[in-house]
Amino acid sequence: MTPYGPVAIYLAVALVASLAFCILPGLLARKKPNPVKSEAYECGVEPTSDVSGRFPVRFYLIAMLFVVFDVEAASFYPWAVQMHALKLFGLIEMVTFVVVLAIGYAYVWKRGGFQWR
Amino acid sequence: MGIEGQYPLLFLIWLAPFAGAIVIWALGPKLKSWSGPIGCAAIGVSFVATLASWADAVRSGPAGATTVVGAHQTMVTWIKGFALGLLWDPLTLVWTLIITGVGFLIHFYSMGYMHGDRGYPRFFAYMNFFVFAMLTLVLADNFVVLLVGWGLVGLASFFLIGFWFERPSAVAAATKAFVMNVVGDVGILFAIFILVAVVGSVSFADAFAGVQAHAYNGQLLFIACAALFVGCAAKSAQVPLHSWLPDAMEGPTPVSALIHAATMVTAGVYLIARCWPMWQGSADARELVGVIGGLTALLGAILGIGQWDIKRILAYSTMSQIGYMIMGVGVGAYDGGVLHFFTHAFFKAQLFLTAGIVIHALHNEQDVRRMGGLRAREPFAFWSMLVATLSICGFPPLAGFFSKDAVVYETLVKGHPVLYAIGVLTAGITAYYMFRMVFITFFGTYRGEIDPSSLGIRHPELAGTSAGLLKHPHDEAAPHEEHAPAWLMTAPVAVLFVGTIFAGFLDLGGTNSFWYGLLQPVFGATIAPVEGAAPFSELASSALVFIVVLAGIGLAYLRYGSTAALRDSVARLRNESIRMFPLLTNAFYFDAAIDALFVRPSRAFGTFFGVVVDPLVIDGAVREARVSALWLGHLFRSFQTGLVRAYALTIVFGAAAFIVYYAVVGAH
Amino acid sequence: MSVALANYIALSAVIFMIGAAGVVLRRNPLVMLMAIELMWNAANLAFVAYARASMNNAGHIFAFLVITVAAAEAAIGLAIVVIVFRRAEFVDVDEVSVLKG
Amino acid sequence: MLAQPFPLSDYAAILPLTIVATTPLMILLLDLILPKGAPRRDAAVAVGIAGLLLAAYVLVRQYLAHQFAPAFGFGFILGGFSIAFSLIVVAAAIFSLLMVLPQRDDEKVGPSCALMLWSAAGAMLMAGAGDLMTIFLGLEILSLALYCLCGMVLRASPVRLREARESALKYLILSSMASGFMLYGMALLFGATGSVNLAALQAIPAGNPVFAMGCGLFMIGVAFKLGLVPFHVWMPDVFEGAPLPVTAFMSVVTKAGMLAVFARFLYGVLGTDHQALIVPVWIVAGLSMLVGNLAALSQIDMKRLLAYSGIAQLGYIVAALAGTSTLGMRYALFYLGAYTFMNLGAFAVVALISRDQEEDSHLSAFSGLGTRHPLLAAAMAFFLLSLAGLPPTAGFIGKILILASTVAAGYQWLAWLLIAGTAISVYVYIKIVRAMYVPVDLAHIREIRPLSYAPWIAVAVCAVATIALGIYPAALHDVLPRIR
Repeated sequence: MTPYGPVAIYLAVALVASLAFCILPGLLARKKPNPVKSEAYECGVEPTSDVSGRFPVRFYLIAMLFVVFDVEAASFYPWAVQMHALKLFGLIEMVTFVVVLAIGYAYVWKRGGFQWR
Repeated sequence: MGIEGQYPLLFLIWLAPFAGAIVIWALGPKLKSWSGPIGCAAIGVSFVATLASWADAVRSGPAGATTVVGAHQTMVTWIKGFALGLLWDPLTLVWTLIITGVGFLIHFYSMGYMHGDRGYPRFFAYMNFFVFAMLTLVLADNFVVLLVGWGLVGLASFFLIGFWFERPSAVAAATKAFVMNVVGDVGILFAIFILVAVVGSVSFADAFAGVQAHAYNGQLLFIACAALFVGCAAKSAQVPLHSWLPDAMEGPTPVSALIHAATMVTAGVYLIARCWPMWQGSADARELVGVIGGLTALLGAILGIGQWDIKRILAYSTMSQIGYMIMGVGVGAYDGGVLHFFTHAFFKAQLFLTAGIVIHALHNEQDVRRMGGLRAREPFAFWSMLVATLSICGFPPLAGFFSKDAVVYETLVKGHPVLYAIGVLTAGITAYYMFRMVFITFFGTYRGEIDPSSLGIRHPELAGTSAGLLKHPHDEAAPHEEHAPAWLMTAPVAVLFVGTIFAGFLDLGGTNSFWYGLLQPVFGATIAPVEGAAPFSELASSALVFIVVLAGIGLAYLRYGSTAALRDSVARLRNESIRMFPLLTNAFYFDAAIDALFVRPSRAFGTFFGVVVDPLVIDGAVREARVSALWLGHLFRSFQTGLVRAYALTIVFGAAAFIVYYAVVGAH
Repeated sequence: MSVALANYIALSAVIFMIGAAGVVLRRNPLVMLMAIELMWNAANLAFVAYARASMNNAGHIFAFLVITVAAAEAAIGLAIVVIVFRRAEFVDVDEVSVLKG
Repeated sequence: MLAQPFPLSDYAAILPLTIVATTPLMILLLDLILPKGAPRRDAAVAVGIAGLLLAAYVLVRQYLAHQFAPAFGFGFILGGFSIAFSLIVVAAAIFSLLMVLPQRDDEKVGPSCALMLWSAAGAMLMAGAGDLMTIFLGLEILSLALYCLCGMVLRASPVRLREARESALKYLILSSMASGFMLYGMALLFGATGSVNLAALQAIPAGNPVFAMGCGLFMIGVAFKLGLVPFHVWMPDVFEGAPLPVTAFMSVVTKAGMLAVFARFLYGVLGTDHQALIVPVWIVAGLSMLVGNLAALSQIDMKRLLAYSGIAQLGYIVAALAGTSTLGMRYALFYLGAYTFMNLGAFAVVALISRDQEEDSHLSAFSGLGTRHPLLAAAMAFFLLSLAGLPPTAGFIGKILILASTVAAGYQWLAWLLIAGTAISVYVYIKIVRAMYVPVDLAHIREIRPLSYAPWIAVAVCAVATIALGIYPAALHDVLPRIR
């Protein structure tokens, strides 16, 4: 079996699965359409705008901050693995790292980076 | 070059004028009329020190492979391999003698001439600074300090030409002179770059040693010489960079004397004489310099014919005489060229100072048409002017005779018959226009009271220089203020008589003359006389020149000096000024030509040269920068589209080129 | 039984090219940023592949470093895109060309 | 007990770097504590400058103590080399901070200063970087901070805002793309040698294709950051759009940092036996000398003009390294120092004649400056003459040295390109000088505004240094040889 066997299998499975989830509902579901059903689900209110509207800028800001802090948090991982080997040294290093992050966090917070409006 | 050692006197020579300038500049308002004597004293000290250290300059060291003459003191190692110092050899000595000696006389004279002027202290500060700048130039042992001095001289001339800054014309003239000088400075800058690129040093010695070692491959030596000569042409008012010189007459007369006789315009001659080994190395360079010099001599003389302003006449005569010097050093007659500088300094200073006396006596009348008959009124001025004029015409046995004939004859010896012909012809024209001036000014009757228009002076305020009828500031201030004692102005002129008459005798006696003995150690065999190189002897040549000069004088006499001419001089002058050959009055349209050749194109694309003469640039109207923007610039602007993706594409292309190259290199 | 190193490198090279092309061809700054991320991660892939080939952890660490830096870079990029196109109807870098010449 | 893999001396080695990197934290905290307005603004700048001065002091101490050693397993190499570059970076940062002060924009000053210092820290890291990882880290710290700085304009006209943000976007996209190239190059270098350590890269024999390609991509990154043609396209736009202090900062710090990396790579890795792998850089350097000056010809915005002239200037500096001679390294450093002073001086002058809210760097702001502010004009004239390479200024002697070294190294053609470039540049700069000095009718001249003091310090220091180095360069030049 070639080295690419696993890859090929993986691809095949992924393809099949995803296609299946797209197609099966259409096949299995029983169809009894009526005008009320085919309305957009808006709690009885007529749809005002299309769903794919533009997000407020705030959303992006929060998203960015999330990305930053989230990914930086990933830096804990290697330390966590080697924690016992690194002993106190590693701990100090990590604490410094956290402090730096914390200052940035505090700044963002104080400047109102997290308020929605 | 020069025997290494400690020479404190050199610093005295060099810095005394600087100290004077600083003192006067700092304490000027307090010093008042004392600033004049202090200025003179500064130059005087410098002059005495020069005489005192004469021996150092001529002492020749151990006769090794190269003849070492004079003194050399290293001041400071600029950086490794670049040492700056002072050089003190016969060549420098000659220049320093003139700069400080004649400079002193001019300073002394100024005490009388500038008496009562508002800017009296300022004037002497500038003058001292000017002398200091020129000394920096001639004392340098390397191109860098030389260039600094070169630039300072331009700056000082800017101050002095624009000294009466309330005259727009003065400011314009000053700016023009400065701009043209900047061209020269940049020329020298590039020469330095080339020298560094070739011999890796900026000192004269190494640059010249490089010539012996044939370090300059191909046309490099010529290019270096040409770049240097751009500087010379700008400073020494050689064609086509001469047009600032006549305008420079806007400055006070002593300034003109200083610029023309002692400093500035002779710097070009000095540089070529100093760099003679380079010129010896490149025949093309010699050809170039000789021809330009000859052209300038001829052109200056011709233009001299058409002038009415006494100072402009003298200005063009300077241009022409400097042409002689440049021609001399160009063809390789270094001693002749330098000698002509030496003698010229005396009679030109005398001419200007005498003209100053006349102008002063007539309350700043500069138009010769409104003079006349001054022989009786100003006898001293008359005799002084006459002798100096004879000297400049090369009338034996006056100083000018020896030097001019030396130059002219050498051109023949070095095998340039055309230049020889030009030299002889120019001598004749010189005699003509100089005596024209003398006759119009000193003979006949005084025409000062006559209505200008009847003399053909269309625009009195534009006659000669636009300064023509402008009042001297201190006359405006106090019309009937008594002048300074006359001897202040006459004494220096009287001293100059000596040089004007006898300076030439130094060259008497061929190879065992004092002059040859002085300069031989510098120029070595290049100035040794060659027998039989010329079709006829020097005596014959002198005779020929003499005849031509007499012819010129005679012609001038017939037109202006004869009794017939003097009788209806007014009508004649009127005719002449109306019928004046337009080419002459417009100085051969040279400014117009420069405008057409360089300024206009420079708007289309900025060749550096054009740019420097570019009015848009000169008047500093950067708000019109768009207009003067150059097509090359536009070309590159067009690449900068402002589209990120275009930039990214450019980078990707560059990257692709890199990748291909490295793939190829990596492959083998 | 393992994939040859050369193949990994070839793959990463292809991804890198795609990324570069994306930067040049796409007009949407967000997509351009993604394309750049693609280039960086192509490098990551190469790093990891080489690290695995030469059993040298430096590559892994480098890749890790790159990921964190890329995150910060993405955040800043997003911020800048947001402030530039705050009032724009649709985001198109070709609209952003005040500075030129 | 404290089991630490690195000895304390390693931490001592990066002490200046640590100082510069932690000062911003203090600035941010102060920014939170202090009341709005002048105190907050001044405090930020003051603390920043204090930190930088401290770092400079430590650097000098290190230099005099000769404690030159690799730290963190060749991750960071402390030496005269890194110290010289770090000092240049610190100096540039100080001058830039001085230019920040006159901006009334107190909300942004704190963060700006912090980011500027972090950026400087990145450059200092690059100056001492001993392996690819630290190089990349330093480069990104430098760049990320700058992306933000470029866009940081508040309370300005919509046009200014638009320009600033546009410059940020362009810088971000193009620069990270270039980083991508460099990163991939690093990956290949790592692959070729199995190590990220420059010292280890040295061992590679010439003609290893992977290594060669790695060098190529690495050099693309270098050329981009140095702004060498054709990788210079980002510079004019970014420089024009960014706030003036940031532009000034970028014009020196990014260059210094990347130049250090390039030089270390050149001397440490390629040495003299890989000449073929470096030729393209000499070529792009030569191109930069010409294109930079030619494009500067028709510029009427001072920042943009200085951007183009900077392209050319960097060309000169890189040319000094041609032939990888120790002399060349020394001269490149000398010229970089001179460039720091003359360029930042020019920027400081622009900052001084700018209006409060937004700087107007249009050339017309200079016409008649000689009559309005004689001293300022004189200083500016000296900076421009120095950039043009006229005596008696540092630029002149710097050019002469570079000429000497390139020719000595046998790169005649670079010398000629340099001379040609200078010929063009003289026009560019002299034009401005004349604009300042030629008398103009006072009607056109804008009213004389009182000048804020801070940039004056920068102008004064730079002017003195520019002239001093021109008249007596030995002062600096004699220190440089000790650099290893």
